[in-house]
Amino acid sequence: VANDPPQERSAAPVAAGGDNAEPGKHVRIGFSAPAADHGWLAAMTTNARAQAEKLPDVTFRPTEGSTDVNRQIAQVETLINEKVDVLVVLPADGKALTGVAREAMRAGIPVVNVDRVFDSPEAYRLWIGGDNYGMGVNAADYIAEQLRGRNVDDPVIAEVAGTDSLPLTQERSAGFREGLAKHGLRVSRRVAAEFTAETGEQEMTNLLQAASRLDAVWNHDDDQGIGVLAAVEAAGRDEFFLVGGAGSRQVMDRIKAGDSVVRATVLYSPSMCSSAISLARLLGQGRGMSDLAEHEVPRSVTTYSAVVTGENVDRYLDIGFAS
Amino acid sequence: MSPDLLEMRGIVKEFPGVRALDGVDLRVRAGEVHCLLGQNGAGKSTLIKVLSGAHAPDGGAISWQGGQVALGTPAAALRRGIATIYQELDLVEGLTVAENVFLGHELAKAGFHRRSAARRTAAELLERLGHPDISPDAEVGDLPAAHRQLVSMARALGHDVRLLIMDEPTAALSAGEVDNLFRVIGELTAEGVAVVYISHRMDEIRRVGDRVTVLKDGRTVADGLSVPETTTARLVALMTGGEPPEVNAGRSTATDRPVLEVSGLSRRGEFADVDLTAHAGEIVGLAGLVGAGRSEILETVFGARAAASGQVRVDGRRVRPGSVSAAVAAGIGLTPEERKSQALLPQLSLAANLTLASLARHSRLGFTKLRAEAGSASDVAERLQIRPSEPRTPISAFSGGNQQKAVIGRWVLRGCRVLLLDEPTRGVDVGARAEIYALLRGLAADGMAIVLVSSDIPEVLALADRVLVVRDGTVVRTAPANEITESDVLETAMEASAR
Amino acid sequence: MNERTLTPTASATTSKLGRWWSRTDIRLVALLLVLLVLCAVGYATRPDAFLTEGNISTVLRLAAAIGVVSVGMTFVISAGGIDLSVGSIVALSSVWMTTWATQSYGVAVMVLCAVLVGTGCGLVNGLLVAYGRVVPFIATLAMMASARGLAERISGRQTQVVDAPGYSAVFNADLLGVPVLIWIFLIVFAAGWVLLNRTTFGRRTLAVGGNAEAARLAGIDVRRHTALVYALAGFCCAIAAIMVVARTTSGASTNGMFYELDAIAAVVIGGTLLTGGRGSMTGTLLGVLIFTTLSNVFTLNNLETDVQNIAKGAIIVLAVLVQARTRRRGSTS
Amino acid sequence: MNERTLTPTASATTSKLGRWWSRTDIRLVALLLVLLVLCAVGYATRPDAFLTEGNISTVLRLAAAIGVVSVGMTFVISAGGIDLSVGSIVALSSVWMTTWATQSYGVAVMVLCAVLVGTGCGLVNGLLVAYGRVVPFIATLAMMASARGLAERISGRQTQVVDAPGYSAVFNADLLGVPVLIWIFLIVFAAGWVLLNRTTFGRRTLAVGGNAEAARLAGIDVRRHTALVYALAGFCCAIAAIMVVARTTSGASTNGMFYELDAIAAVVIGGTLLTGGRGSMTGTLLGVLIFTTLSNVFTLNNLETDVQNIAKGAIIVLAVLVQARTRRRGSTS
Ligand SMILES: Nc1ncnc2c1ncn2[C@@H]1O[C@H](COP(=O)(O)OP(=O)(O)OP(=O)(O)O)[C@@H](O)[C@H]1O
Ligand SMILES: Nc1ncnc2c1ncn2[C@@H]1O[C@H](COP(=O)(O)OP(=O)(O)OP(=O)(O)O)[C@@H](O)[C@H]1O
Ligand SMILES: [Mg+2]
Ligand SMILES: [Mg+2]
Repeated sequence: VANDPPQERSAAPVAAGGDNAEPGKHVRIGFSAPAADHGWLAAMTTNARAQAEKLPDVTFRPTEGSTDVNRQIAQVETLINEKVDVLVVLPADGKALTGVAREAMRAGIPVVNVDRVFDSPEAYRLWIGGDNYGMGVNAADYIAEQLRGRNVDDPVIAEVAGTDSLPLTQERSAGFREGLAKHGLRVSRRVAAEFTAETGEQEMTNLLQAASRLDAVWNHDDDQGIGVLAAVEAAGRDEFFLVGGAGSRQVMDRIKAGDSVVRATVLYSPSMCSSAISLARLLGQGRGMSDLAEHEVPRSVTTYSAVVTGENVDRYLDIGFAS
Repeated sequence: MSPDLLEMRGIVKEFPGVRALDGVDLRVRAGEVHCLLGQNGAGKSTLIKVLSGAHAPDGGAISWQGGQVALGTPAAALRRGIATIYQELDLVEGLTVAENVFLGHELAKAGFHRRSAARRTAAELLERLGHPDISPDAEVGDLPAAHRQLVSMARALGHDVRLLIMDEPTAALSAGEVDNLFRVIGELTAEGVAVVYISHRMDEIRRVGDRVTVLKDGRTVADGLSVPETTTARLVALMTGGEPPEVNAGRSTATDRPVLEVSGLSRRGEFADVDLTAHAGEIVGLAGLVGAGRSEILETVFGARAAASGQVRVDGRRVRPGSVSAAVAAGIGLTPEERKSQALLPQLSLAANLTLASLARHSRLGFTKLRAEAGSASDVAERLQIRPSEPRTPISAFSGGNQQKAVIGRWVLRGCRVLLLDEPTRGVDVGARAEIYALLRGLAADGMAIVLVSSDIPEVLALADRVLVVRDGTVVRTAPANEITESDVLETAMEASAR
Repeated sequence: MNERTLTPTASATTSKLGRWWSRTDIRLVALLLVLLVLCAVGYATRPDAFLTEGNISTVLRLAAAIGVVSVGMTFVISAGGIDLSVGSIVALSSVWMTTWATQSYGVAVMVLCAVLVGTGCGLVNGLLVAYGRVVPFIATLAMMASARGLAERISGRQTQVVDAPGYSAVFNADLLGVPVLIWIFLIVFAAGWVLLNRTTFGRRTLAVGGNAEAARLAGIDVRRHTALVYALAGFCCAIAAIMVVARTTSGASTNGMFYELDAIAAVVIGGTLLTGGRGSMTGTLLGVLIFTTLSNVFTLNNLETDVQNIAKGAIIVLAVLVQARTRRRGSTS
Repeated sequence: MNERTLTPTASATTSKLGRWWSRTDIRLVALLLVLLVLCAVGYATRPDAFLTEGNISTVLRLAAAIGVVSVGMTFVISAGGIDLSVGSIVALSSVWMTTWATQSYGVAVMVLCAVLVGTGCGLVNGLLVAYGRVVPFIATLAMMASARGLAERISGRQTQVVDAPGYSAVFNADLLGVPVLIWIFLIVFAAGWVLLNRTTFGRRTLAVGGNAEAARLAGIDVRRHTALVYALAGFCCAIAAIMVVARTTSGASTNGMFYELDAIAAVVIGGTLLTGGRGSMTGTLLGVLIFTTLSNVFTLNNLETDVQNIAKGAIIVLAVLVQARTRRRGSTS
């Protein structure tokens, strides 16, 4: 079934980099990620593929399809058995996959750890990922600033978290809580959805019932955001403003249009996976990052969770992923 | 005069809405065959279930060998040497014959069961029951009714019994097997084992019974009468509380207009080249030993089994083979051999069970006409004297015999051109039996063609106009009922299958 | 008989009472009790929020989709089957009806598409079970995997927002002050109740579930009927999909996650026999309401996920133990 | 059926052959076939990678945990029950055995703790089903929720890494060139086979599942036995937890997700009747291997998730249709 949105799909971003663009030694990159069961994860995988295709000297060896850590361990083992040159691993659970990753390193395969961090430094050569805690803090700062602008006294702030059993959710919540605390604010209501539009809608509907008045809401994830917004519109509530998370194309469009409660979204962009692939290539070729003085690729890269608002949204549209 | 081995006094058992036992007394002596008589629903099975620990009584006392006992669980009863053969077969179909025989008291060493030993002993028990042909490794689910009955007996004998309870053990058996059973009963009583024997067949009670206790509506109406000294008429009177119904088969109403014509019907390994014609108003009887394949013949005519060859015609029109729906549409009805597994809807009411074959008639535009349904249900219940006759009672709450009547009622209600009956009076009491005979005669008189399979040869002879003797899946003899005797039938049926 | 119980009429009434007391009804009463207790708790803890019109309609709207699925599930289970694929069928229907291609034809076609896809999948289940002789559990497990996979393939794992004008206008509207979704739910439930308890179809369903062989020997085309029952379940999934799309204003392959568990749980708690042969539509309704009210009460009181889970388990057991007690008093079967 | 009317002896032997041919074995043969075909495909598509020692041990170690759970599930299902809580029990055991407190006592205590927790949960299931008369589906569903919730509560939703020295040393070691995990798997399976097919316990399990009333009338303490069966399943979950912890060098409340479905699927595909009364341990083993090999072949050929799901469904149906055909030839039941 043909299935193209009328507006053009956001092209997968490609990292640029001085003379590193020149083809080098051929590299086989093994890639393992959990089952892409929602937009953000899907975008991570798609970006990885797209990035790899852009690189003539890279063969991409992806494995997919599991939320169960045991399966992913088996997949990584398979990649090790195949003796790929570099491994890019986005683990379903960092701690649980530390073991295999260490094996890989021991087997002389450099591991690029994306996002959910491994438990021990010797399990990866390079970690690149987002800043979940910082994400929460930035959301908190933005919300605090806005509220100050509207000077509401003891505002009701709510949080729609993602899947509660994931560490990243807990970090984001921690960041948000402590971020608000700095401004003498607190989270008065918290629900946890499961990164899906449906659960987003359910939780938000219940939340709106539970809280007769809201001033600000932070929603961790723009995938579930679709459901969250649906719930808001169904309830016909607009006394509050909503801040998204991750940065999906839809939400950015909404921010641009400014026709809904969504004022901003805090980035946690899947573009990090594109970067991960190009860095993996450099590792495989023993090159450094040409823009840096270093001869080697650094040990860790943390992406910045910028807050996308009406003013700056145009600068970010290109990395807005289709949730 | 040996002292009482067992004494039950004032036993009471209530089920929601029914007082099944209302102060029953039963005294059994060691070494005797004590018969239990009573109409369907009198409470016989319930009483022996209390005795075997399957039901907890709501009142009354049981003393065993002179001492008060509480038989809380089947295990407790078995431990005291009280073994039971239940009316509803109580076997595990997924297990083999041997495993069933020793279920609950497995031959085992350190938890590992000794299969060869179990096999051997089971084989011996079946041998003793005259059926070496039943393999101990056969899966019970694959055995015909008769063989399962024999397996439950083997199991009962597998215990070290002091008191053996048999609830209508011969219901599924044919003459030969019954003789075997009685031989075994003789051996047991000789060893001082007491036997409580439930049956609706007077002739059997005369043959094996020493004393008899009669139940009526959950009460003991006669306690430990001596069988030889009591006339059958008296017993029947006690059971029915009135005059014995004359078992009058009525006059033949057979016409010469064929309704059911079966020609060259065969199924590999079961029966071959069966020709069978039933005329309007005629009752055709299929006699034969268990395993002769009569049930298979009926089920194939009914389309429940696909025929290898041959055809079936009703009123001259050919019936699409291998389709029950087609057969039913053509006006054929079948009351199957095994009530529980083939006929009853356990969770549903009497009414729902009765109207199952005639749903269309009791609905408009697919909507059930509940009142109409209840109406015709209670009519049939009345006509067949089903007790209790309240149409909303769940079928599981009826006694065996009454359930059987309900199964026949299903087709009476539907009203069909051809009625196939497989063991229709199995477990039905004398009174009801007479009713059913009269009923069948009546249906025949209305022009219905009836084919009757029964292992009770006198019954076939009494009821049928024409008798077909079946042996090993072939019709070996056809004769008018009045030109053939019981012994003829037995002879023809057993020839050659005398192994 | 008559001697035993006073007069026939008396016997009739007593036994009728006994029946009424021992069979289904008492269980439903027990369930109703559980539900009321839940509501009491909800009201006690959040008097301000719980019994508000808004909250009630929220609970019902959340119950709607899973409720409709459960109606279909009640038929499947009463017929002695099981359907694990309901969630996936909801997902597939919701995705297929929201592809740009489909949306371009407008609301009517979207709805039609959902119904076709859902019923189709259900029918495939039915044919596999009835004619392919595949165990229901396995057949529908396979469908569960395939349908979900297909949904992911079609949507490219992206959430497809509904732009078709009017869709929301139709399904998120109110009718006589009651949301359309709730109307649909109530209508489907009522229809299901009638179909199960007052029609030949329902009777056949129970017969097939209670004793397939007996049903066959009574001239019922067991296979055909089985196939129909699964198709019916698929149809219900389609309706649920339409509801989910209305609520989330989008179709996604992640829709309907865990519906199979929730639906089966609701049906079984409602007193429908997992072995088939007995089904209670009212029980199913109560089951669904219990579960939705539960999570609503949890959120109103701001409970954490883990506490919610622990409590949920405990409450389920309690609910059923109450029933068990009441049943024990009743029939021995 | 065909053989019956022959001479006694002949009937005996042929019918035995018939049974041998029509029941279990022919199905197992069919399953074996499916597995071999899978392997053939795997080898054809990746001759370099599939049959390597490394890959085989990967597949087996992946099969180990779910395999052990399935052994327990085989008993529960043979006894006419179902256990939805296995996954959650694995999670809870894995979490409880890896708390700092537990770890501080060393490997032995950790293992003991897992066994106690797992068996305990199983026993609770059993008591609820046997004595509380709660439908197995509901009882274990409740445990599914509660156990998962408790696991989350205990771990604070953190993944608890194993630091206890020696744990890995013991469980991730090799014995005669074969990983310990695989040894455990094989031993548990063998023990399960013997227990089901060669002991009184096994016979009684089948009896209880096949006809509980008959079992009761035969003097078996059906309730006690039922309780034991569920406890056994819990025990298997504990062992699985120990394996998972070894694999992931950590315990987490997210472990064992969907194990219930995978296990039940493996058991049922293996030819164990969901209605109880017939169980095939070998079938279960083949079922587990089929599913793990399948996902391995998928991984080797880097299929996308959605394609994987679609294919998975199709293959399940095929596998069972093959069996159905073979069974059709056999018994009519
Ligand atoms: N489980 C039950 N629940 C309710 N009523 C029952 C139950 N079992 C038996 N009854 C009722 O108890 C009475 C006695 O039944 P019982 O089976 O003992 O009769 P019976 O003498 O064995 O008849 P039959 O000769 O037909 O076997 C009947 O009225 C029956 O309806
Ligand atoms: N004594 C036996 N020896 C071998 N097989 C038997 C025997 N009795 C029954 N069977 C098997 O059971 C099948 C039919 O059993 P069934 O009882 O239905 O026969 P039947 O003629 O209908 O006897 P009845 O109707 O009296 O029970 C036969 O085809 C045969 O294979
Ligand atoms: Mg009886
Ligand atoms: Mg027969």
